[in-house]
Amino acid sequence: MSENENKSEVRLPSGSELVLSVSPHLTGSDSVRRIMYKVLLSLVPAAVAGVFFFGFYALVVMLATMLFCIGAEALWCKLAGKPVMGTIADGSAALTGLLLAMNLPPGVPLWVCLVGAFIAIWLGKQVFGGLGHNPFNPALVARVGLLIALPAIMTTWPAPRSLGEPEAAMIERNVTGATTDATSGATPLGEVSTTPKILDRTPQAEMNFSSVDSDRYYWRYFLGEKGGCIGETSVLALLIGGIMLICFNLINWRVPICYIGTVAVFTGLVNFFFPGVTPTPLFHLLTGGLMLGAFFMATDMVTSPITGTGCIIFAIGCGIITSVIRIWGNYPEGVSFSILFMNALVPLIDRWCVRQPFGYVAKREVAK
Amino acid sequence: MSKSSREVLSFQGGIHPSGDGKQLSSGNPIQIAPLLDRYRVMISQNVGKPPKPVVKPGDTVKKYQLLAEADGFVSANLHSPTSGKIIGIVDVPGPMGTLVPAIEIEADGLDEAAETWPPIAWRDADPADLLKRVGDAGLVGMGGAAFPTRVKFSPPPEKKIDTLILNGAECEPYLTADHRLMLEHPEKVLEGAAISGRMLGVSNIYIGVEVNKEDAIQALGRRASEYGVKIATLKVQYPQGSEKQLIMAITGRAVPAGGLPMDAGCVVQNVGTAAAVTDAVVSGIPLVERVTTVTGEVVKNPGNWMLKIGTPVIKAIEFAGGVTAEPGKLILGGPMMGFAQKSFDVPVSKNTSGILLLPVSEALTYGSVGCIRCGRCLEACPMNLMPCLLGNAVEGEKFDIAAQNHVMDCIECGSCAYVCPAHRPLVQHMRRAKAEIRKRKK
Amino acid sequence: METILFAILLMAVIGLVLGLVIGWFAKIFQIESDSRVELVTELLPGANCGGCGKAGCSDFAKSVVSGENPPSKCPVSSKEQVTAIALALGIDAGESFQQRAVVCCGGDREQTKRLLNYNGVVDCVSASLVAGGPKGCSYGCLGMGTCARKCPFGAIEIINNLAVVHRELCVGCGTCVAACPRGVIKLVPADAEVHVYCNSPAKGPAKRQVCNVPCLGCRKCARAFPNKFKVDGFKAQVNYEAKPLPTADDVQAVGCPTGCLLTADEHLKIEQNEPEWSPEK
Amino acid sequence: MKYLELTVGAVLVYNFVLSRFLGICPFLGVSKRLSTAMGMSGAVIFVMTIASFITSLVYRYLLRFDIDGRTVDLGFLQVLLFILIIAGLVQLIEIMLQKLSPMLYQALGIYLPLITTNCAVLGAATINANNNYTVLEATIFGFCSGIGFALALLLFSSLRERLELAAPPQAFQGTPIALVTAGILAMAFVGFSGLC
Repeated sequence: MSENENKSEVRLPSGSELVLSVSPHLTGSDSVRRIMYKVLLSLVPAAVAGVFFFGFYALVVMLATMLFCIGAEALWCKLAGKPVMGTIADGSAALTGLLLAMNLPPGVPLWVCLVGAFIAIWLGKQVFGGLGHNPFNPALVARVGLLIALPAIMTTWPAPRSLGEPEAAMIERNVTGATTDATSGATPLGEVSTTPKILDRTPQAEMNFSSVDSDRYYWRYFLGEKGGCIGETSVLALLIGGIMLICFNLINWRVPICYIGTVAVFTGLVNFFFPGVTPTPLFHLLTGGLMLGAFFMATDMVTSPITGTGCIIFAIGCGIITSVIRIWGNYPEGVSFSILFMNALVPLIDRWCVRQPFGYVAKREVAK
Repeated sequence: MSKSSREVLSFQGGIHPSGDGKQLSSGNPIQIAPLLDRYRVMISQNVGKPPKPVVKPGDTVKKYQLLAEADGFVSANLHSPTSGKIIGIVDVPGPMGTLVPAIEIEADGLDEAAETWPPIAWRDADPADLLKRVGDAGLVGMGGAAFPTRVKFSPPPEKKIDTLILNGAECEPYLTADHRLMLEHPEKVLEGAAISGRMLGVSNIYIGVEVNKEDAIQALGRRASEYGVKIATLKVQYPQGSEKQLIMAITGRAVPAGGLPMDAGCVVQNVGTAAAVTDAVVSGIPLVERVTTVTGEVVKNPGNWMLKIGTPVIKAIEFAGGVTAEPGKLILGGPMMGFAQKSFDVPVSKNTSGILLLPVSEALTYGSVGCIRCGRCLEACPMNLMPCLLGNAVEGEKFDIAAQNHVMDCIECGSCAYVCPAHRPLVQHMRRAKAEIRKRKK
Repeated sequence: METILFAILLMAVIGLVLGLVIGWFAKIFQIESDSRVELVTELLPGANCGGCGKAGCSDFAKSVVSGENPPSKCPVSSKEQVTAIALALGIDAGESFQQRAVVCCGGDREQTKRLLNYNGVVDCVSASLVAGGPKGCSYGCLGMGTCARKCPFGAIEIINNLAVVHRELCVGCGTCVAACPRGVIKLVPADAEVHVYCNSPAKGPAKRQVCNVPCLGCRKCARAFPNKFKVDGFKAQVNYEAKPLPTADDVQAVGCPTGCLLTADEHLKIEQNEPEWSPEK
Repeated sequence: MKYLELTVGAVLVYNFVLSRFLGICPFLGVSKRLSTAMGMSGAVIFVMTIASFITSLVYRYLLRFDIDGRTVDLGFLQVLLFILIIAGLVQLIEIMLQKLSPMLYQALGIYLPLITTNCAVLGAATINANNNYTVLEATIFGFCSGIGFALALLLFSSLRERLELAAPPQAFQGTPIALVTAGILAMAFVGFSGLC
């Protein structure tokens, strides 16, 4: 140890001051925090669209929910004796808050946001041990919890800003043609959800969806002029966000494609073989929370399978259940439920998709 | 199976470390290290049984003289790196962090060589003679594992070996020792390859080099056909130099899980070892020095040195001009698989491919965040394992789950920990799982 | 009246049919079970610690019933419990030999040089795999609590980065001995009071460099009580086969220069109350 | 179509565990390991199917019959008889399991005999009776209810196995976290409401 004297100007430290750690001694530049902030960034276009179509109050809801989530996380960490700042700085609470806000109706009272934030952070995440351990997407747990507990508030939809043409008022018409209060309407999916069950379908029950499902409206749905949750309004903005996610290499592009594709194929088949039961696939793709769910919810790293194959099974399962609930269920929208249900299936999917380690195929061949 | 020379080969998985630090030393020719007045030659420099010392305190030895004799089949001879007096057997900090016995030699400054062995005309020689010479010279794998070369070249007769692969991938960031060796002494490497081929009775010889060493590929390419060696250009991808991945990339064969390269009909040898084979057979000198990269952002003059075994690391750093800023971590080997040290007195051994100093700012790499199941480690794992799951199992001390998920197949390349955004010490988890499972098997 | 008759009849018939079917099934699927195994299992502590060398308490019960092991092989059961098992089976209890674990290291945070910058998993096994662990002494207790986590009886506490056994809780099952990567923990006779709190076979000066309380191998203890202590290389050891075993008075009489020769109670007291204890003070 | 409705209803919409909240005891008790959960699921499917079949036979043909033009109504015996039959069936399973799979028998422990008084099985029998299902319908319903129970149990036990590696705060370890999980799972099943 006495040989540590050195001729150069900078002295070498003594050996015991060196850092000891296991290999590798290099690390990639990405971190959990960066991932969270990148996802937040990708949500910005959709958030902007939400504010554009639903006004300033949507921004208030989003900011408040994020703040409440951060507060809930801080409170939990304080109570549990975990480092508060370190946990909040990873951005996961803010991300959960924004995702939750995007899944809330634009006119939701702020106390609902508060309740939702606590459900998401406490029941959805922290009781399981915090980030990484939660089997269910916290934002969806909160959204579904609120939807079941407060159905009236959670299905009150303020009308979006009209893109200028008088026909845009169609959103405010329900199927019977009666116009409703200008400030509350229904989502396009809500309009078609009073369809019959396929199981005992009668000819009378066949519906005409033309009031909401028509070529004229597709563009508007695409741009975002439709009733619904804050974040799901503009398909265009969500697509931009989704492409950002793919470019950031944060999600597997196959997941949204499989999810959306499955919904398209499933609803297409039903539409083809049982005409009048459900609107066209394009309608299904452009309405509701499908895009938000496919790009931002089903791709959540923590609550989706770890293997690529598993993710595809997961996405297809989500697609089927979403379509089934949309077409035949009581709820007009099935994205949240389907992702939550598939979250529960993740451990089983992970089991099925165990990878064959390198060299095992060869071993079997040798054994032959 | 043979590919055209410019086809760039690779394997599944792996990573592409950014800023690999090779530019620090890749342009600096190999320098001969000045003579020191004292060397501490660790007795155990090979996998297997340590050799038995054959010198006593007070003996005078010459360079290349035998210091310790191989004890058993899996063992290797040890020779004196210089001439001088034996002081005795002392405890030195070993590369694994424990104190290990070493033979301390006081150099007399003459560096007087003992008589060397006669050269062998290897093209017509009996492979057994060549093998014996390789054993006498104390050759071990110089890439890192330090497996006695004689043992590696004596595969059991039921394993048919048809391919010899020379590992010149040097996929570890920062290290350039093999690169310089191939560039400056291509004929030595190629001749060593041919001799090794002769020993194994194999004519199908490849030398795999990553494409970032274009000059080395050129240098080797000029003479390769003389020695009947084919050059395989490999993609720059870590861990390209791992035996199993190298065999996969070059021959397309998968070494069966739990198996050795010879189960796929291959023998893999480091280029440094090949050069040492040439030295032993053609020049008749044993292995007492090696090319080592001394590098790092904080090292004043990073470069490649021909270091005698037994040189303390601190002296090697002095050869490189010392440091320009305080280092935070000392690593023997490369940054991906090398070992962090807690002392600067560790001596250089036959398998020290690099001495790397990392600045304080890069020394702390691991965090305490949990797995977020992003699945990047699955993509990175060259062995197709599920590192995140294994890590979680070990954190929960569920070693049976780890065993079921093939933790024993992990090659500890560190790709998973490199890509992990939560910066989990996954390799440490793997090692612990292996240790616990081995303990349980007993 | 009729209804009641029918009801009784129905119940009777169904009961009869079910009874017959069950009886028939019981015959087909009959298995021989030894009720004594269950009895012994119930009498055992049920900690499944594996101290007996079997996979668990029920496995051990099987081996007791089959005569493979005497009941006293269970390290956890008290003498009374062992006698109860022996009585229940009508066999000999076997020689009882109670053991306790002792962590043979006094190198707590203050006494032994620690390497400051360990960056990795807080677990002894994991840490010992990184350059031999972040402690100056490569034989001493790492103090990361792997043994404390594994102890089924909660008998090990980490105080000042050092594992300390609470003797009143320890039953001598040996789980910690298997868990420790350094082999610092040893099983000693339960009535042994005095231990050498050093595990390093290294040379005296080398130990001195990294630790304030090493055994220097000075032989003072062995000279004072040649039958109670022995020195093996550079490390003294208590001769646990000595009768009588060394006592607190003997420790006083020896006057160990570094203070690594202590009674267990004293050692615990030092760690609990005087973190900066050193023999000079 | 009717049978499809029956199936979807029993498996998803009116899932015994997550929608009707019946059979919670084994649901929590044997869901720690996926393998035991599978064994339990098999046992419950078997008992439910056979019990539904037999009880509906008994209900339709033995509890109410005409004799000499008069109707004898033994409806008051319903619960008693059902429990008797289920108890007998469970006993059979127990005897078989003890012989065929002692490991599973050990793992199921007390929960196996408890199927006897398991509200799910009795519930299936009673629902059959209340809805006046035919013997075929009842059997299908019993089987599908068993499948629904198995689905819930499998999902839950795989989740619990994953949670075993999670690090919840001490106060939530074990059953509390399992109950939270079960609650969220039940919320997910609400989505299926209205399918039939």
